[in-house]
Amino acid sequence: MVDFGFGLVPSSRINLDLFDKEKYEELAAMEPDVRICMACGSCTAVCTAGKFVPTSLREAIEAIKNANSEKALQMLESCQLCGKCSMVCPRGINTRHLILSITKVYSKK
Amino acid sequence: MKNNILIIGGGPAGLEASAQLQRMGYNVILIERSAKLGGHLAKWDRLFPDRVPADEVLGGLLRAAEGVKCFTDTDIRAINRLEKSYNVRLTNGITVLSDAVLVASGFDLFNAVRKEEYGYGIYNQVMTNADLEAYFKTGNDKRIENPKKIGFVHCVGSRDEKSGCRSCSKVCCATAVKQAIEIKQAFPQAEVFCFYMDLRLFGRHYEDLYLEAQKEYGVRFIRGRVAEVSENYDGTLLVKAEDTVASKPLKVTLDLLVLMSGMRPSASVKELGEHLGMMVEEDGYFSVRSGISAGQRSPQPGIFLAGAATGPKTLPETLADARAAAMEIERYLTEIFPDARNYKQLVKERW
Amino acid sequence: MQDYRLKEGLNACINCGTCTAICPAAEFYRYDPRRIVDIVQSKDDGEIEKLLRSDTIWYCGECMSCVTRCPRKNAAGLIIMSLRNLSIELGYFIDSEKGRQQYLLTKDLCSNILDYGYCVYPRRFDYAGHPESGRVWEWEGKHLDDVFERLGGNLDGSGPGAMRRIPQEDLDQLKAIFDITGASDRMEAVRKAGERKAAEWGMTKEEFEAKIYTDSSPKHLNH
Amino acid sequence: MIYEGKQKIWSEYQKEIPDDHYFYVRSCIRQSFFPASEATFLDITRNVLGKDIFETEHHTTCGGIAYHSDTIPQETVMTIIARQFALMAKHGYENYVCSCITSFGLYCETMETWREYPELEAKIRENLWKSCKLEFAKPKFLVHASDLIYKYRNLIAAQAVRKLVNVHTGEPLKVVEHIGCHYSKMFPSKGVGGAEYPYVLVGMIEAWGGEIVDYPERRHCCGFGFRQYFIKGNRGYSLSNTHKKFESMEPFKPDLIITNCPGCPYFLDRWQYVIAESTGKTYGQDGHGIPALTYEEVAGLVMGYDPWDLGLQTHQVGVEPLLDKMGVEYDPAKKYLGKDGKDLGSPQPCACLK
Repeated sequence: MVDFGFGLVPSSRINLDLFDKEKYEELAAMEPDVRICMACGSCTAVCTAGKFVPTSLREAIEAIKNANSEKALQMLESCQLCGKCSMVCPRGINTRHLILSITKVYSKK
Repeated sequence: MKNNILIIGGGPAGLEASAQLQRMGYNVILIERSAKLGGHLAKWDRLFPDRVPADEVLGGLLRAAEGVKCFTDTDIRAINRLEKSYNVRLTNGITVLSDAVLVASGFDLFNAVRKEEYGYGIYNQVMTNADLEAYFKTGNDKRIENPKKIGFVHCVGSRDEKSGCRSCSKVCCATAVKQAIEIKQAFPQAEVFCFYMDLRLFGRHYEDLYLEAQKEYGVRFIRGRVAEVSENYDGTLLVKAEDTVASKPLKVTLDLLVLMSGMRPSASVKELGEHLGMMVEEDGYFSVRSGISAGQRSPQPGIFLAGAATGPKTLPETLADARAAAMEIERYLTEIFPDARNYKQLVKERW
Repeated sequence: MQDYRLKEGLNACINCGTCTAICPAAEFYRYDPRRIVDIVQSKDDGEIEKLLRSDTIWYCGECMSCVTRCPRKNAAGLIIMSLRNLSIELGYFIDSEKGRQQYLLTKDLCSNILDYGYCVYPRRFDYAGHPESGRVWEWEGKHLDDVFERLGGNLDGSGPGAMRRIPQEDLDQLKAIFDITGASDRMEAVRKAGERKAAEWGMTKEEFEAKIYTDSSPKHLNH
Repeated sequence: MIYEGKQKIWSEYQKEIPDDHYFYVRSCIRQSFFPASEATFLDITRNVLGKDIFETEHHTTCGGIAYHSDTIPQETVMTIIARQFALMAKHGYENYVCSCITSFGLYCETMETWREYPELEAKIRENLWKSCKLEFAKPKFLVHASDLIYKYRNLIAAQAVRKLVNVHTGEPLKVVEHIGCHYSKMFPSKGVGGAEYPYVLVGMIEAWGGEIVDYPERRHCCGFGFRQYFIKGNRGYSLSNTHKKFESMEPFKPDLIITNCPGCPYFLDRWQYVIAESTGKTYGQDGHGIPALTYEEVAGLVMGYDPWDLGLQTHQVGVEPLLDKMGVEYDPAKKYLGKDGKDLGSPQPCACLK
């Protein structure tokens, strides 16, 4: 194979065809509230960990729906479960519980 | 004396106003350019937010308007202003001497073909909100056979200067959410996506509809305008947008794409405007006398406006507008119109 | 910014993402035209300066696909062009890996125009620098005069025809146009900025050129 | 796919293309890589169809590639364009035809910007006078060379010796069209058929007996991207965009790609070579690529020109499978010969691409 000094570049396009419906339904069975996030960002705005390390429940939920669970886990890695997000969520989501469930469901291979 | 009132347009606004004015004892003549009364309502299956059957609502409107003189397949040939009244010649040969005229000419749905990049009329699996309502009504559309993945595109012919439609059509967001729920009810296994820029769910119970769509039906809402649609080898659709929340380009393969065609001024507006000597604004809708304070009065004394003739409205708004117009007409015909001597003066002061 | 491309290109953006959705660069680079337009219309000078010094504005391929689709008739592509213009005028381009490439682009393309009257000139399009031009171009490169003669071209010939030698009087007029419209000054400024950078890195001109021709940090990629 | 739907849109984008008397300007890239295509354009229009297509050796590049690589200011490129217009006027022409899509887009952009900002046009007049002592007149009609071949497509069909048909199966050839981005994406009304479903190449293929296949990434850029190709470090962008198109068209099994842009046939050809040599993937039948030809090359084939006179040997992707399907007679031994049979050797064989 010839080396031209450059090559194909991976695509960053979100491909919703890769969305893992089974796993998501498994999560939604435990956490129906995952469905009602409006992506308003209140959780991220008040996130304690987020001030130091990229951490965002909003982005985590987004990432799951965009077939990128690795990113979802990354976004929750540094969460301290302090619960400030649950105080500000306009849809009253039990965010701490949701965070734990996301980690549980998507950590197992 | 029993004044003649001509109402132009047999949709919800025209029907509601006819009923009200007839109840007040006026002699109402209703003309409708198409063969059937009811306007778009007659073509719709169910209505947001609570999904009542459109037929029920229309049935009520028709019953209330019983006794009103109706001419369908009828348009205006000519209007001339007498001292106070209007002498109106209809295309069916009849001439009406009318003391007040109500314009309830309604709206047209945006012609989705003009949004070329979405391929309506080119790609088999692309349809409009109206097509989907027709499917819900009749249960048959060759585009729909057990779709697994369905998309809804908000703002088609709305908030789009490229297709000459700057303004919001008001009803599409709620319609999309309603239809998303209904298609999910029809095909529970399907994945449903709504592509929106803003969810303009301003009305009472609309937000509940949104919550229900998320919670009970797992509809996925993606904040990004669909940029391009194309057809795959197997006939499915390739749809591209940006997930602006994730700030990344996105693609998804769909079996069916539903375009939320927005509200456009009725094609009849231009001709009517010339007949009646009434201005349309830049957006193509009739302008009202003096903004919000006289929402149903046109610049021409004795000519009134109701419903989508003055811009996109929901059905409840249209009906309320029609009732308000009836009140305005009543006031005009009782306070201003009869006083032959001071008519011009009164119009100047109170119109 | 007094730039007609900006006047043409920017009406209030509604952040709908239509441009990014079909942008060839947004798929392969860490790039989102929507956000750039948003920053420009925010008029936040700090953010705009960051842009002008960044790699970000150099990812666009100027295909103008965004122009077709924008519901507000914006042209992200034209906005990018005016940002690049500004970045070059202010000398910021030299701070980023992608921006720096202007040094080579300006040198090669402008000298092609001034020396030959063409943007591309086959004798200067070498297989070594362009391995992708294929075995067939490797062959053509060795026999350019014969190949052009065979194919009805007129390489470096007089009179009309493909790749003819353009008369000196016309090249002189191109030079005069370059001088009057600021292209010559820009060439000079870009050359100087590049040479300063080379000196700063303690590199010869050749080393510097080789480096910016091939440099490609993985950080540009978006995944 | 609903054909009538496309026809409706095509009927809305019909621009006026004068029949004759054009001032012709060449394309830098096409002169360098496809000189035979421009020669064929002139031979068909002048000698076969008897049209008046005038060329002066004094015209130059429009500067478009330098402009879109952000190396020269907008005023510079506009003044160079004004100079070209001055040459046109000097020779008494009002119809302007350019061989390059980048130029075509730039001419449209320039005239559009002048229309909106007359003070800029005045400034450019002043620039041109100061620099060249020339005055210019804007063309009445501005067309791309592919617009003209589109206009003449039926005259060409009438003189054709063969169709775009597989002589062995009798089936029409499956053709994929690729339109240069700057042809109509900026100004849809300036292109035959508009921006979303351009008709300029489709019309030719239909007139010459081929079958157009639409595919999802048809509208996507070839990936040239100016600076994204010229600088080696950026070529991954260019390559990846072409790769995206080929992955998308592969299931449709096209026999041929027709293009109207200078760079696209080069990139759609060479990137197939790079993909094959660096990953082993090929998109044509059994190890071959899909030939990406210019519209003049395709016109030349149906009109019975010798493939080697058309310069098909300068494509890296072998055209022989296509020629065989079309029943074009050719002499393999003559493929790489120079004028009067001069021996020029031949290119090294590729490791993977046939």
